[in-house]
Amino acid sequence: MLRTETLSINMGPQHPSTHGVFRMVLTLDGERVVDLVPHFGYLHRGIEKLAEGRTYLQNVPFTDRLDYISGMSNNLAYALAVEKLAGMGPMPERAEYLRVIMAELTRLANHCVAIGFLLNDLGAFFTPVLYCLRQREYIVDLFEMASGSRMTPSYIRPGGVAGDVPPEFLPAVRKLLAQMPSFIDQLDQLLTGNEILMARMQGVGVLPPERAVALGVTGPLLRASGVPYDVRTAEPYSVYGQLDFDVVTEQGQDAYARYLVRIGEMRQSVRILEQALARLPEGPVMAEGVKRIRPPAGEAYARIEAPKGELGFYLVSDGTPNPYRYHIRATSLANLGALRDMCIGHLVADVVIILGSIDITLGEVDR
Amino acid sequence: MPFLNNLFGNLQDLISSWLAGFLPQWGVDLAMMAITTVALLAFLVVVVMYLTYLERKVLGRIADRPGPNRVGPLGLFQPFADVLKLIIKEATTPQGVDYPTYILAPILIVAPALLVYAVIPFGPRMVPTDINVALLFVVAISSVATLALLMGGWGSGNKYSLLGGMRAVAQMISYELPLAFAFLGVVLVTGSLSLVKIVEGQPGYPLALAQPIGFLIALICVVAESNRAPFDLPEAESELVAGYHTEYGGVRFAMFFLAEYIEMFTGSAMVALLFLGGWRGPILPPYVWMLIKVYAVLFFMFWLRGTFPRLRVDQLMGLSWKFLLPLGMVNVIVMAFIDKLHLPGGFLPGLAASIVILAVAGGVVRIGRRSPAVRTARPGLRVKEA
Amino acid sequence: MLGTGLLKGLAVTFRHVVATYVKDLKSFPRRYRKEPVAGQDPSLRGFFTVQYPEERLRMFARFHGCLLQARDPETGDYKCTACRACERACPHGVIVVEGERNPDRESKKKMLVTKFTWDAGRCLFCGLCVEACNFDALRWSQDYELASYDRDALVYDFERLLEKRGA
Amino acid sequence: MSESDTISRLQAALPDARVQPVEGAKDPTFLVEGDLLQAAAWLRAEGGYDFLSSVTGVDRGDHFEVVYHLYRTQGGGPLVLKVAGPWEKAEVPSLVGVWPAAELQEREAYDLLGITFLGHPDPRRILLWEGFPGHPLRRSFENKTFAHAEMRATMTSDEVPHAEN
Repeated sequence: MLRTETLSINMGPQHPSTHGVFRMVLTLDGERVVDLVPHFGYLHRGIEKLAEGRTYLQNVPFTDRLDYISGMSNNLAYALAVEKLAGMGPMPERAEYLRVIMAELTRLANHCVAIGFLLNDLGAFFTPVLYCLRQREYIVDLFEMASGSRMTPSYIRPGGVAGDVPPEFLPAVRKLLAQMPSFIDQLDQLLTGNEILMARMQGVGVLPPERAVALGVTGPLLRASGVPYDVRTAEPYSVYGQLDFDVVTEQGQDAYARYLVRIGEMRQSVRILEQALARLPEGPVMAEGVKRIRPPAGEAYARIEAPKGELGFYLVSDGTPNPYRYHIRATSLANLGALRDMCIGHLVADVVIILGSIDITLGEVDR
Repeated sequence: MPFLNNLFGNLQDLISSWLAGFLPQWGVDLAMMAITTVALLAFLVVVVMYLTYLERKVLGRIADRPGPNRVGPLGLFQPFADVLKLIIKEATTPQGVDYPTYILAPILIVAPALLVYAVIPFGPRMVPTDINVALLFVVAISSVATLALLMGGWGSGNKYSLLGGMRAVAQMISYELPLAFAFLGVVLVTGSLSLVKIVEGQPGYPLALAQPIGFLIALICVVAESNRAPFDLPEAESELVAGYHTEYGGVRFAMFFLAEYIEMFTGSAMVALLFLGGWRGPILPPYVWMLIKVYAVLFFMFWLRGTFPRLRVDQLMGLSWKFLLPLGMVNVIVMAFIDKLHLPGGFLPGLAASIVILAVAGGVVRIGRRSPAVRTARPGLRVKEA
Repeated sequence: MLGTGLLKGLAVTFRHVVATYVKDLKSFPRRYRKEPVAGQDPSLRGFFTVQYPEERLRMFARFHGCLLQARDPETGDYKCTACRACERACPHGVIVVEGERNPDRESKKKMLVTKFTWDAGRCLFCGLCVEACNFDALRWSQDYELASYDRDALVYDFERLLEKRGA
Repeated sequence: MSESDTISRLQAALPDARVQPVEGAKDPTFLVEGDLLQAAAWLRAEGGYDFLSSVTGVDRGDHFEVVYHLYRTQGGGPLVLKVAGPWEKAEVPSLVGVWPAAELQEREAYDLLGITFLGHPDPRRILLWEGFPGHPLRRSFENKTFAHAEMRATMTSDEVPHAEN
């Protein structure tokens, strides 16, 4: 039989469709992937070491830089961890609802970017990504209105929220929510039924449910494999317990199912936002006595349902104003664990789609 | 308005009579040929330059942005800026290059693209030479470009370019066959291969109504032939980030670029001539009608590029061999019957037959899609267990 | 039917093309929107580009532009008392403050600022310093054009940070 | 089925695992002094803890700790497993066999803290380059920024086979 040997090619770290400085060494047999070795560390800034030298409040701006597509969610996870560590009492109602509003707005923005750039990898010439980025622009404007900066708001703090929202914030959110469903429908109409898209994404990157759970995969990737696991319902934090929304799951287990889950989640986020806006009470936005955070010795682990999956913060305190150990459970790192499993046996063109459907941010992977 | 209608025809008579004054007959013919060639080339280069501008404007507008509007009023000088940039850029030659093929490839890709315009008519007396095998000539010459792509891919000596070149050749070949069948459907009705006679021989209505399947296949194949929109696999490959013209720079790259847009223009011209009734139209002069139809097809191509994701290699091939080719054959057979039966009602029987064929094809595809073999895209492979 | 998904997609993009031209007609005479607009309006259709140098977006009130040393409206003097609260609050140690006692005893200003540098190149723009200042001396300006050709120009000294008179 | 009675069933089933609860922790935390692998396999099989959320190494000065956070996808609060040991023998059995999710996070614990995981399928560094002197997250590691040349000098093996095109 003709002796063919495998070809090993290097994809990344500077590559248009690796969503950041992520590198894969692919071993190919013709066009088919035989093996895949991921490589990280190009964006490693040592946040966990830096955090040990700073106070709990000074660490808040670092959390925006983890998953820089969804800054607010990182703040929320860190804030919940510090509050659990310091044993702070219940937050003022208004702060809780503002947190939910900001977290769900981040989810919308993140899914816009995820779907947009996935289509870019598929080769659609910048049109879907520009529609999505336009929609994200409205959301990011809201963050700038409330916190002063678009992607690194440092708005959600241990103890509540940096400052109350300006008067023109709520009408702007209502105007956005009025237009958001029509945007999602337009995206749906442009993409969901598209035969080329279905041909490219169906049956690609299949991840069976038990393998997904074993690999620690979370978020849309897990729910697209049929496992209805969402931290907002499994371990409700903030005021998610009082809001009703359903966990979007698909049984397709492939890249197309992940796309459908993200579209479904965007619709659910709009529903949550409408409820949160309706029930937003008046009142203070910051718990008292939060100036000097000095938690007692001990440890705490808090996790949230970030747009990409489960984001956890494990903090160990030794009674000083600086955290003793500051560990981040990164969703993208866990989800990347499943990349090799899904890519083997596919063509090179599919590897890009599978990576896009996982939706990773390297800031979170490398920390 | 008759003068305007036959503007170029009268112009030719005027010049040839003026030349006849002091040149022998063969001299006049020669001079006329030279003038038409120069005029045609000038027209083509300007058209292609403004094709790039038009494409960026349309793609911009699709994506809610204005497109080029900085260089000159409404960005009209943008093409000159692009051409100037390409000419100024240094044409680097990488080391591991197979020099003869590397240099010949750009030349060999532009020459046939221009040569094809020797037979394409834009109006009743506006065709350089009206040979009676014009359609065959066009299909034959445009397949030379396939060879040039392979030479470009192989000549660059870089693994990715070779892969890109191989894919391009496979794509061009597999989409020429359905194209030929689609054209066959038209030749059946008009009875002649000469493009001028094809246009004149068409019945009153555009043939796209009578042979919608032929029209669809031709449209898809023309888009695939010029490596564009959903089929632009070989050159803008997001995975391998390379194409057959990666190693080219400066003017050489401009040649590939020029050839691609000319081929797009040729493809739309052919579709306009054969299926949209060429230059025939109510009040406007013939050559204006022809340009309107050509630019309509071109707009469709830009529109496709702005909307659709790219097909994968095996799906691309599958579409051509398993779907377009059989559909083309069936279409030719059915159109032959309908044409020979001389049914009344103009294009209605053709339309009805095509709808029936499409319905049957849709059913066959749906049955095919459900069979497990097609469903999972992950064939068995000896996989290195972790 | 097989092609409906594709056709629906084409319809969406075509609507966008038409929307941009409709918007062009509405604002036909002038090419650039003269008055700067704060944020984009979701209900607007048509093209979305802000053609930067000619058209500008007005920043929101809380926008973190460039750091600013506020002046006391009555006396027109700077408010900073060199208490170094901002220096301690900064996660990156980007602000360096030095002060000395005010030689003439009876004036209200106890401390004078001899040196106040802010390194815009390393600053996170998080605003912890502005929040830490008890004398409301530090504020954010709306200016976002902070780029410069060399790194040292990014280190602002006290004069450059000081609010312009009558600003 | 709260965490404490799961653990009491575990203690009954595997006495030599010597699992002790840790007081005062916010989540139900248990220190495993005996055979971690056995306890983990039991928790996964009988306990139903099929989801390993995070693996963290902690430098406690004289000794190290590895903390595992476990959850049940069918619902079930956090269960925290801890393993401790002296720095001289910083070895912990790798749980990749029980939860494949541990693979990347154990490599990170090795890379940043120097805790080796026995039986790990791919015990390379994950974030830093091979040959990086020391483990940065140790309290003893003083902050040091590397000039590029210095970094190249410390690079021992270029473990990634360069694509030979």
